Amino acid sequence: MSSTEVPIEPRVHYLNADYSIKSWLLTTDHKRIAWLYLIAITFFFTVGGVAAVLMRLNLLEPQGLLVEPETYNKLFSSHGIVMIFFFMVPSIPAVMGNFLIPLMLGARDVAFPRLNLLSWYVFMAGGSLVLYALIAGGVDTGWTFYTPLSTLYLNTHVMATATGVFIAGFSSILTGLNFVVTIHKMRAPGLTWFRLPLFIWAMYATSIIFIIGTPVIAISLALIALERAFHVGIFDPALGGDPILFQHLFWFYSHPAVYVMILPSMGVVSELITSFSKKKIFGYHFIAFSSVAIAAIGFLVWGHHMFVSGQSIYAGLVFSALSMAVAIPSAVKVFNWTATLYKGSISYEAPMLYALGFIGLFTIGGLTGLYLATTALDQHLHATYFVVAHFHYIMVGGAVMGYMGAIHYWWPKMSGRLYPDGWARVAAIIIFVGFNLTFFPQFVLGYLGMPRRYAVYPPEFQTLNVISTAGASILGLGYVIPLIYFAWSARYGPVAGPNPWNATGLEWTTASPPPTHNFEETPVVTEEPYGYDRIAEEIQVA
Amino acid sequence: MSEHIASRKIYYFVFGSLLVLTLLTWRIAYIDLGAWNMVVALFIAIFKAGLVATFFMHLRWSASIMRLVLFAAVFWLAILITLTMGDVLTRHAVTKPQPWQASTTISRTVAVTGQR
Amino acid sequence: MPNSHAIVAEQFDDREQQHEAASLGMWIFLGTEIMFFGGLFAGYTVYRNLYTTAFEAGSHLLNAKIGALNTAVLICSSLTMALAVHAAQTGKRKRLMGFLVSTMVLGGVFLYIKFILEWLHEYRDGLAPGLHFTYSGPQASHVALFFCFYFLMTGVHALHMIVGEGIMTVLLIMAWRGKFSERSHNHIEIAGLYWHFIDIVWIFLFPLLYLLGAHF
Amino acid sequence: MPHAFPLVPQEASTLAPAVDHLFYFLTAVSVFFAALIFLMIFYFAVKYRRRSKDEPPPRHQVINNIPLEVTWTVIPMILVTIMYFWGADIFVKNAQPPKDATEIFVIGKQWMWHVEHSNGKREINALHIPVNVPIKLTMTSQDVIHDFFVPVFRVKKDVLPDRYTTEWFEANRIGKYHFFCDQYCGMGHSLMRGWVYVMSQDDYERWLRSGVSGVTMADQGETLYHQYGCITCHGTGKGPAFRGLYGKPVLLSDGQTVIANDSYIRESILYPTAQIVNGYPAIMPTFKGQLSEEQILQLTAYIKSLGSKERNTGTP
Repeated sequence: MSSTEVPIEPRVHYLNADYSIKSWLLTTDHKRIAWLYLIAITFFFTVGGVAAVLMRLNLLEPQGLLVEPETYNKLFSSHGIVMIFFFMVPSIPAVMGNFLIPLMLGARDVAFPRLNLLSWYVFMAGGSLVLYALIAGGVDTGWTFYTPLSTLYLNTHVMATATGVFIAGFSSILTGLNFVVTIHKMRAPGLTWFRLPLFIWAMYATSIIFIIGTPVIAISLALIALERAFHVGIFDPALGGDPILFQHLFWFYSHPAVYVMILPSMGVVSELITSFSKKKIFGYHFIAFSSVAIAAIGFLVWGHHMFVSGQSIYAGLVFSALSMAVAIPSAVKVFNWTATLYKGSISYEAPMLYALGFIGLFTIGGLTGLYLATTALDQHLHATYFVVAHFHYIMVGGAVMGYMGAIHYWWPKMSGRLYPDGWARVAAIIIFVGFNLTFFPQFVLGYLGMPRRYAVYPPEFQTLNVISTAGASILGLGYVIPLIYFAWSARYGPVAGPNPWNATGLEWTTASPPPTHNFEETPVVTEEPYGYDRIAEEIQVA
Repeated sequence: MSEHIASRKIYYFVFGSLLVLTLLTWRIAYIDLGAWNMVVALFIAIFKAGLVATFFMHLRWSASIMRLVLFAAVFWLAILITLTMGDVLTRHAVTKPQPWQASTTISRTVAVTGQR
Repeated sequence: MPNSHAIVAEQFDDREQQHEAASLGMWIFLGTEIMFFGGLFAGYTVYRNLYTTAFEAGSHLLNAKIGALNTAVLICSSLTMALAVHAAQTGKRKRLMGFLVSTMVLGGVFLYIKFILEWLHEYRDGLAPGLHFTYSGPQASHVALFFCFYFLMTGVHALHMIVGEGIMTVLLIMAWRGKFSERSHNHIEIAGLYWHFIDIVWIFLFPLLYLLGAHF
Repeated sequence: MPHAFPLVPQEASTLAPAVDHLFYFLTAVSVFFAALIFLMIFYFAVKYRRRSKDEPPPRHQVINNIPLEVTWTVIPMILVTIMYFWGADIFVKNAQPPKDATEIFVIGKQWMWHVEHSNGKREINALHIPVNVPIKLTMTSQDVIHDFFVPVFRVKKDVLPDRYTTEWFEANRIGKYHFFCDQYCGMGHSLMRGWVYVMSQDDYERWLRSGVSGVTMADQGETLYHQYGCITCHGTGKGPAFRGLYGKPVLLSDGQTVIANDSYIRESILYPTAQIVNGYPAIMPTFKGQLSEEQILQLTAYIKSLGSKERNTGTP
């Protein structure tokens, strides 16, 4: 099956099997559901991005260039809520996970296809409610919903937003459930646990966090809603409630949620690094188990968000120690990726640039995380721009770079077409430069003491803020370019062929785009993943 | 055919035990055991839950992954409660007095955290 | 569900894979339920520790006898549910329907006791924080917290019961139409898991809410 | 001496250099590892680049090396352990204010800081303190959670409603520095900031005395003690007496013992029935809603003043 040959009768695949709107909105095909998510989260990314641009513009002037503090508060709240719950959390899991897990497992679909579609509708219902809240007047709780501010003092659309996030949480739960069952029960013959691609391991760890963590944020937000509706005093200190309890419940999910964002990207990077250096992954077991370790330890560290909150210092010390522990599996991963490059045959297509960018930025993000896990330093850095810079290095430098890498890498499989690699590389470099220019100055700002969530700020912080805003405009441009060439590629891109990267992995053994049931016949797996050395042997023999 | 069909006798036996245990918890609440009342009641509850899970929910005959799922959820719930209580119970130390500053021994440290 | 009852959904290879996937899926869902209730249990534990006497005072305002009775009712419904699964496994359609109906009836009795004999009284007695709370003993606001958790926990539990009743209704219709057989009864089994889980939650709620402090 | 383009804020407290040294240590470790990884990636990327389109994948691939894995697990482990203990050491020391610290009261409310000195002198969005004297802030909030953050001192602590938190520092450099609210508290959050004035001790004394009627916080508390009728019980033996109470253990009716500290006094005023002193009837009404946080602090100061022997006024 050569890609240059133009078939007279087009092959039937999942995209052209049926063009009707109904066939998309009622599809149970995991690949089409992935597209539904892709469209939805691209929209939410745009909404969150616009909020970010307005915030950065406003911060050009110490007194605020554009908006009143009240509006600024709504901007950063919507930016956080939309980006976290409606872009980052579903990005790689719901788009790439849905598309790839069955393909990588050699399965026809996920275990519960209708539940999968239901997850998307639940997600959209939650998203619509939040959008309604934003349009109706916005919300200014911050994405953290801290009580008693959110329950007693704000008159914005807290109720609709909390309900929207609550509903969207069930989408995560159902997706995680679906993935775990699929990974357990739907593997192709011969596909043992240690023959799984590392992306699957990462998605498995992610799903565990979805399953364990999301219900807790759901109940906490439900309590916020009840407290607002009936003023029952669960978190109201005047009635004996404990606002710090809310912080515990909130961070029990919301810290592991960071790993929901970064773990899938780590899985993606493991795929990309091997594919573009044509090498087996270095230390497969260490990377696989470090994913699970990060998911497990990730649930023990939430208190590091609360060192100065009035939490007991003893609890603070325990949480600090546990937070240090989570750095180790992350470090192990970075070293193993680097070692994978050693004596490889490395090429630099756009996905690889994103992967290398990920390693660099994640390294900085991870190392600066140590500052915040160190109790005495956090006493100074907590809730300053240092924190903002740190988590953007993890979430944007890490997770979004991984997401962009994944989209670029698997786009030919999803759409069956290629995109202009030159433009893609340019965009990757622009994003990398713009990102660093935006967020590196914020580390300095933070150590100098500029608090986060400040609409207006003392004039001595202006220089760094202007640099940051300049970087943001470059970053914004970098995100627009891919939108254009992907839209072009979907229609006019050259036909990709089943395996444009000469990669291993079951997803590359089927056609691009894959047929509705993924494989013409169920594949049988006989070896470990990333068998590029075997390809080398074969070439040698031939 | 992987599933196991339990005999109905087991169900009746478990049912009887559950009723007896319920009666027991209720009656024990009227006997003064001090702090042990709650401990006993919770132990009975755990035992009852175990009976339901093992027999009514067929865990005894299920694949070990199901037990693992149950264990994982309970384990992480324990983490949530333990670490949160770890904060609540030691919080007084933050807001003073330091226990070692008290002139007499404190019979039981009440969490005087300003929360009451 | 397609109408042929022995069918295996297209994504699965065989019935066994489908059956195991279904039960694993349900168990994982129950895991999330444990965490969902877990948030409430965590809050409960914190406040019970901070306000021990107020929680005991609140608990004494509940009727432990009714609580014990309701526990028994729920245990009966668990038995009938287990027997319904057994009937489905052995392909006894009539018996299956009978047990489903009795489970529903017992669930209804539980809800009646909960709503009419307990909640309504507590509301009238001014023990419903946020709506009608007139308790004026010592530490009233902390007793109110106890009742918050009481209504929240029993309320979320009752909500699960109501969903369960809905599921039972669907299963009953399916059973009536002959959708189940010895070879195909996954739905009954996983509904059974759900129902027993609700029972387990109540087994913990009963001592935690009704039996605090000395009752002698 | 502020630099044109500073990378770290000024050090103006005894704590600041300790925190900064730890910061430099972490930065050194971070720069080392980031540089190591970047250089390795860069070197591999250039050295092992694919030279032609149809270059075959490398044969004989190294995919595992246990000693290497152990090395890069153990070294980070050692480093983070050092970071942990170094940080914990500073953190724990800093959690215990020195006993002789000068106490200043801070009340946060949307969106201003209200400061009250023990002699009754008040200020808003400003904090005057003497240099080289340990200062302890006892803080509470009237509404939502705030946070009192002084970058040049390297300290911050959340300020919670219905609860006291404390924060202490010893300024060692005279000057005027920012303080910020660092916990998002609603609309005016970014305006909820002010200046710390670190003054020489003489200047501070002069400042403290100027424009004050001579009525200390304890005096104001005493006025309240009469005005709200506390005296009718606590001065007559119907309720527990206040003299010498502060800081002492109190036996409660349920057999527990608590220390009569700020939190306890505050609670006893607001929730009198929560902790009944052994031997007294539960007859005290709540003063919740009648007394402001500030007045409660004044009453506390009064009771505290009765604990120390110097003061002999009042009829407790």
